[in-house]
Amino acid sequence: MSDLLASDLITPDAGENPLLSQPSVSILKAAPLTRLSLRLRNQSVKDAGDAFGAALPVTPLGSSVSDKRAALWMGPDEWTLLAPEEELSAVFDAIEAKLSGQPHSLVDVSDRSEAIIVSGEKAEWLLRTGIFIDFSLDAFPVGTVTRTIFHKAPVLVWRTGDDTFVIEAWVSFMDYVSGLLMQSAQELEAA
Amino acid sequence: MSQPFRTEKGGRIDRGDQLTFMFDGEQMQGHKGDTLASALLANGVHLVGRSFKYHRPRGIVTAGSEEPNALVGIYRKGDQTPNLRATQVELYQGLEAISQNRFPSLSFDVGAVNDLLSPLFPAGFYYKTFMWPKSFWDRVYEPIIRAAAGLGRPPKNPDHDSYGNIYEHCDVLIAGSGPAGLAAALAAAETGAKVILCDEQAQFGGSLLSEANATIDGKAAGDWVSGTIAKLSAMDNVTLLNRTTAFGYFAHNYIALAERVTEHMSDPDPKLPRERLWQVRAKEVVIASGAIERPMVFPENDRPGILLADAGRTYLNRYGVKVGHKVVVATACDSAWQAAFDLNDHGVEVAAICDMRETPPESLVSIAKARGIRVEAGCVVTGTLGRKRIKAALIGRLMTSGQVASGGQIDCDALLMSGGWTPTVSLYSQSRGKVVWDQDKGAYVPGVSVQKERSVGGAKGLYGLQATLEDGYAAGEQAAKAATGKSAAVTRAVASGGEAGSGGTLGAIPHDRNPARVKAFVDYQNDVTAKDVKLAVREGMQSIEHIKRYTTTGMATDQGRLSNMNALQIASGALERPVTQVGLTTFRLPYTPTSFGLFAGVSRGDFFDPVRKTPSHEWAVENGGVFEDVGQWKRTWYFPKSGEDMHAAVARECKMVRETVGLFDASTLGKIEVVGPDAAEFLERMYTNPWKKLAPGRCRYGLLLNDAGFIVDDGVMGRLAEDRFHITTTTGGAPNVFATMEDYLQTEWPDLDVWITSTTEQYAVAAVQGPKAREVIAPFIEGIDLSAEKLPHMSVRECTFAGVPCRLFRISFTGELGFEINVPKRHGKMMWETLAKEIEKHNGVPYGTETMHVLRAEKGFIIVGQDTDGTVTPHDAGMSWAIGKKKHDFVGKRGLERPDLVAEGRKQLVGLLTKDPKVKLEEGAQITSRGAPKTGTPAEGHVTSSYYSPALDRNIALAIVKNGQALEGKTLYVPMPDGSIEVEVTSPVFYDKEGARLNV
Amino acid sequence: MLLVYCPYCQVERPETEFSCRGQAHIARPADPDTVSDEDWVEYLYLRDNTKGVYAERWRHIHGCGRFFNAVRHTVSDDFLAFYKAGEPMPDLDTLAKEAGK
Amino acid sequence: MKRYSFLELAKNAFSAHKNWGRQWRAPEPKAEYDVVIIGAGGHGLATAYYLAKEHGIRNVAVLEKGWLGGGNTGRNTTIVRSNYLWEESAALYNHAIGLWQGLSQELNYNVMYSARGVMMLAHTVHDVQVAQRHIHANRLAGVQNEWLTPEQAKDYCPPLNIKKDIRYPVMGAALQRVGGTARHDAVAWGYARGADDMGVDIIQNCLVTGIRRGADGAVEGVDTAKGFIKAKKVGVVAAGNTTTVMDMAGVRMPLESYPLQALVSEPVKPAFPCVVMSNTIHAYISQSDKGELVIGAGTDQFISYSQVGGIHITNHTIDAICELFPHFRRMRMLRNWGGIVDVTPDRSPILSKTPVQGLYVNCGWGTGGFKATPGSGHVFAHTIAKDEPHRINAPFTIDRFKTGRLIDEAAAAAVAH
Repeated sequence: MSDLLASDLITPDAGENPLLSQPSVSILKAAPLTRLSLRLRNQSVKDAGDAFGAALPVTPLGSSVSDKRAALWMGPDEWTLLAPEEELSAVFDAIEAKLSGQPHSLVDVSDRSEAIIVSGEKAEWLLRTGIFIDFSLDAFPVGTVTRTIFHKAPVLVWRTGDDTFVIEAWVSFMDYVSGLLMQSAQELEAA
Repeated sequence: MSQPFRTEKGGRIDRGDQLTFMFDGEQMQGHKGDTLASALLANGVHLVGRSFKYHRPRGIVTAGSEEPNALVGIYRKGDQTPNLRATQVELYQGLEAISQNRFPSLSFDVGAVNDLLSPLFPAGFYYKTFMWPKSFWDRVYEPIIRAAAGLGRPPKNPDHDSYGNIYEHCDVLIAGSGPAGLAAALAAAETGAKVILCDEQAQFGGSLLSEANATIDGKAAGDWVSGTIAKLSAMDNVTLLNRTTAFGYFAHNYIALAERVTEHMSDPDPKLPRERLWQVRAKEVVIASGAIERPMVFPENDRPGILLADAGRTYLNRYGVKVGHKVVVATACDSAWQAAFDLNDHGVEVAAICDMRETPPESLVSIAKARGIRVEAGCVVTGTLGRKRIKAALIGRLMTSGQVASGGQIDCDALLMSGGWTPTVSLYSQSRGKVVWDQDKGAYVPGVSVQKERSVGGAKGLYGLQATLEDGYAAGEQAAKAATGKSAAVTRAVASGGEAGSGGTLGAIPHDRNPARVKAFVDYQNDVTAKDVKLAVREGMQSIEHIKRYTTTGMATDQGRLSNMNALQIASGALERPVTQVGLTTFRLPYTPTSFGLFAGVSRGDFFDPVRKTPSHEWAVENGGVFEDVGQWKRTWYFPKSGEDMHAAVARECKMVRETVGLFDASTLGKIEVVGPDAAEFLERMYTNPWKKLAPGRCRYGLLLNDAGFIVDDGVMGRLAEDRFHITTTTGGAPNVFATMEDYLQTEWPDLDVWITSTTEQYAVAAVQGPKAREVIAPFIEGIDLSAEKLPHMSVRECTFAGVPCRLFRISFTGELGFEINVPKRHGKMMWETLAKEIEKHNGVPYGTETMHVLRAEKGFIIVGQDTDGTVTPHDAGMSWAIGKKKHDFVGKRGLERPDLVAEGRKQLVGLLTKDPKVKLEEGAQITSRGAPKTGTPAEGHVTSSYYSPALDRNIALAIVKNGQALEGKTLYVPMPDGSIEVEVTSPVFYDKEGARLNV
Repeated sequence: MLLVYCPYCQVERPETEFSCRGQAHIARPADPDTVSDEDWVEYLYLRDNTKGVYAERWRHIHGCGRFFNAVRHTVSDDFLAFYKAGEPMPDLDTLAKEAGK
Repeated sequence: MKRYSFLELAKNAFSAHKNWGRQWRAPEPKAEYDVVIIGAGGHGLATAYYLAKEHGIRNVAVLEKGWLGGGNTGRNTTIVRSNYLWEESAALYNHAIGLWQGLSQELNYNVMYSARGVMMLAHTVHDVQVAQRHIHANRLAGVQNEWLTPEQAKDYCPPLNIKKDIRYPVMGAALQRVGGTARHDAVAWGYARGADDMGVDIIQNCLVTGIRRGADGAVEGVDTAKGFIKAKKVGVVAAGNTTTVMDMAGVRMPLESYPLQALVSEPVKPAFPCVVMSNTIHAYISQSDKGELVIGAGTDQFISYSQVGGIHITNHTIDAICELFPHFRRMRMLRNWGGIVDVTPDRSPILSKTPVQGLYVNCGWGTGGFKATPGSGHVFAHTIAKDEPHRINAPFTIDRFKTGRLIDEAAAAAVAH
């Protein structure tokens, strides 16, 4: 269900062809998004969530998704807020207004990273060719989000479904990340 | 000839599938399921290689990965992979193998002369000679030694195969699929635990695959294996990995596995990786690596045709190959007798069983007698005849005196030997466990577990089929329980037959031969004899590590798995100390040799390290830009026009920037957004400069030190609001600056209400520099007044560029009127192309990093890391002005007060002008106070930057010089190979000293 | 590759997600001006470099980004404790005894 | 001592090598020595050798907790070079090169010093600037070092990949022709044999448990597994364990001990003529006389006394090697091991008196101590004998970290391998 809610936010970029489409796994470039990095103290968590439109998760590696909004736990005082591209200033201003007077930092990082959607029964296997994390559903349930390392590049991994992952990387790392994923998937086509 | 040594029936090979292969150019036949070794033996080929030092003819000794002799080169795609073990190479149609370390041919090898000269080459001989004349070592002796040494020839061409990687987590990892490993897997899997079972061989089953007599649950051992594997492979919680070697056991139960994916295929799909590295984090590990048989150290124990008894049995029962027609079995333990009986069952004549023991078990003796096999008890082999193949064994009788009486000779074409069994403790040892000596077993066995692992069966010296199965089941259950807390009732299989034998011997076998004349090999591959080990001891080598290094025993490609225990016993005898006081060399990873490609994995070419590009990259490529690597970034170095070399291009770019306007991609500079009520206070503490009074909308150059007081980074800080700064760092320094800031923020000043966010990749940045800069950007900037009054030098504004949000800095690293436009990255390409078109209207140019360096040098602006090197203070760099005098503290303030940092005679940044303006100094060139200095003269400093300056039409340089600031106007020298260059010390600012061009 | 527990993310992750920043609980002198050269060297460069149980700083640089402290035995490389920045250093001898080291 | 020679070898061949004498004794410790050296690695043994040979101090004991030469001496990648940036460093390492050149004859023990050349690759504009600065500084200091174009580098080392299409193309190299390799065990054994011959007692399996100081604070001797040993002068040459030993005397050291890995391939016929190092992509490689490719990896990020490093370090080293030498991809790793290296804040060694009278320390060689073995022992022996540093090691004090007078090879972007 988190899959559904995320999917109206993280959508394949209409203009783009799939980076990879195999029966068992596909990689799609995601459309641009509003991304905000929010830092604040505990007492401001609720206000910020109200202003944003999705509660800020406080459980480590957690995410909360509501209509056109997603709040991702990045650290004990750090969240990444996702919203549709066109709502940048609306969301930004709403939070600033609500938090004025409360110590916080809200920074637009919409263009810092790009996202791809890796899905299919082999998606989890494909990620494990470069990420040393146990992606079994009990260890990494749907909704889990984390930063980690993919081979030599920092990435963000957000599981939005049993077989669906959103992978974000800073823009200049995305060629490396998507390129290696595509290369590693080649053996799946082997006889 | 067609496989004269193949049995009529039996074995696990596919007799219906005949394969053709080549060995040293000779065509032969084998079957699917063969290894190269078994196929060669089926064709009667024992001689497969030459030894390392003496080039003695050598044959196949084992049937496993511990093989010391049968190392071959395998050809594929016109290149060869050296040193592969024929005992591990699976046969495929068209396989091409060559023998190694011989010239011109395997049967006639001129290197064999070394064998005759061997009296001159005892252990460590090379430490004692080759010292005269002095110059001869690396010119004469060493090249000869190097050419003689080495086994196979290295590959010649780049490897086109790919290598895969997979990270895996599991509850129980089981290394080895013999009886103990399979039982452990069954027991663990039944509990639902996530299990990985791996085995280095093509087929699971280990010793069971060579078992012809024993049965499990009434089935033949081999059938039970097949049934068990079928059962396990049907379970989702089990991963079965054959052809997969657990080669490394690291901290925190991290195990590395090497899976050979395509090596056994004659024509693999190129999409498949050749090998795959499995990096496994296991909650529990079961080490079921079994035990290997020990050779016997008797004279001439290295003739082709001499094999381990269990190898003979394996070739017979698993591969349907007879190692000979007439076989002598030499043993000190029971297990070899079964080999004799199995061979006998297949019609091989067993000429004799020579057992060292005075009274071998009657049970065995009676069976032998019944089969009419000659049994010699208390009998040893004292030598062998034959050169390229054993012809006969000399035997001797052990007398109570300990002497040996000659016992004549027995003709044979093969000899099987067994000195007993050695548990394979490599993985346990790698797990940092300490092995302990077991006197009864005469072996080192695993001691207490240091990590979460259990050794089972042969790996801990436990033998006998039933006992081994029991041990495996128990270990599997315990491991699963420990990992998951779950347990399950497992129906345990029952075996009959395969009882544990007894007996075994260590060290050299006594004989009646002239010790000076004979060689009894301890380490086959490295040609180490019992004599060598004794010599090492005689020369004062007491630690087994010294003996190993001096004789090289145990340093061959089997890492001493065959030789260590015998060497240890011989050393202990010579030292007259118990084995335990001689010590054991540690087993190091990898368990067996492992491809470099496997470790390198996908990191090759563009994937060796991420290639980071800026939004102008494509445009730069299309416009002939030349790139340089700066960290992981590709930056445009310069934009040559057709026919231009770098010098011409840079000169043109510099000229045009100062005359009209230039466009530069500054996107790679680090950017950090510092936000929060304490933003100014934080910068106050991090940077040398004062920040609190900086008004919103203004910028200031900032200098960052480490707490030792030396310059580590610099940048421009723009204040967007009371509580918001947009600051920049150097390209290379960005990650470290960010990490350093987080460090101070989180661990020293957690009370500050401020947060930092990296925005390096949020913005694309275009620097527009030059007299026409304002005219170039004006058409696209909306929302602000660009006039000098409203937007003075060192200002920042938020506005729009061509309709997209933008942060506009009025700053200059060139000394010209300049702007840096930051737009969200997705608009970077548009911004660059828009400006690139616009500057053309003004005869402007795009310029690269080299021109940027020249222009800043003309202005005396430093590049951190080029004009500073981690030993330079702000005072040294002539930037005392950047230090907030009234500040109570900032990072580096205290460090700056240390004695040597305030001492006289520090090296300081200056400008240098060569007396001859056409002479360009070399960067890094040294500086002296006198010309033509004597060697050893201390340098006064060195040239940090040097360029031709189009603006001054002469060469200029920056340098770090002792007391430099006081030397302005003085003459110094730059000594070069062809004489010294005269230079005059000047101010580092060469152009527009008063900065008039900035404030327009 | 060590397995490190992040007390903020509350998960074990491979060492490659972390950066080790040396001995823990070395505070930068609050008032550097009053610190002697000897004490400044102590802060800058002198570390216990203990062969045994050692408290050190780690940062989950490719995770939550937080600094935290860990107690590790520098011979076995086993971790004996993880705790958040600002929390007091546990008694190392006690930890050593519990771990039987 | 029976001198080694080919003739001697031939003679012994006829007596089946039964008459070779011990290369060194296995003595029990005496009650007192003039000097006790803690650590029988190459540096410690060389120190004892030169104490006896150059300063006539023969009543010397070298105490070793394990077997002689068993620490970093027997675990390193045997690279010898002296093309360091700072005059102080260049002088020290070049002093060693001078001694290397006659060492086999000096010790009558073939240490196989092989001046096959050490080539340090430059992959970026910054690398080139750093290399050029080294070359100019070295020339003035009288240290041989020269610049090679990529083509010249490939001529010198044919396996080198100088194609422009690799991730970090080779832009050139600094070559020190007198650099090369030596046989690490032979260095320890040669010095041990030479020192022993002059009366030095080398006492193995003798762990030092304490350093005793008198009322005046001066050194009185050391407690060991074999009892108390009196000595007015104690030299600590304990590499990775220096901190532990110096703590016994109450002296804090600016050191951290890291696991450093190295590895060898299976032996193959000659495939690699020289030594190649790359600081930018972190790899160095040569081929031993036995035919093994000898490859140095990096250190782990945390201190450890385990002598075992992480596999990710190995991976990063081998991917760099395979990038520069793509045909080595099918070669196979035979052995991988680790040592414990003691690293100072400025990556330069400490060869110095200490605040404690009679206590001297030789440490902080980091990842590059082997090459300095003869020079280090030579000047350290001088420091102990004369109770004052030799001109060459005078700058390598402990005090420099307080004053800030660092000899910072790291800052100058030359990682000391």
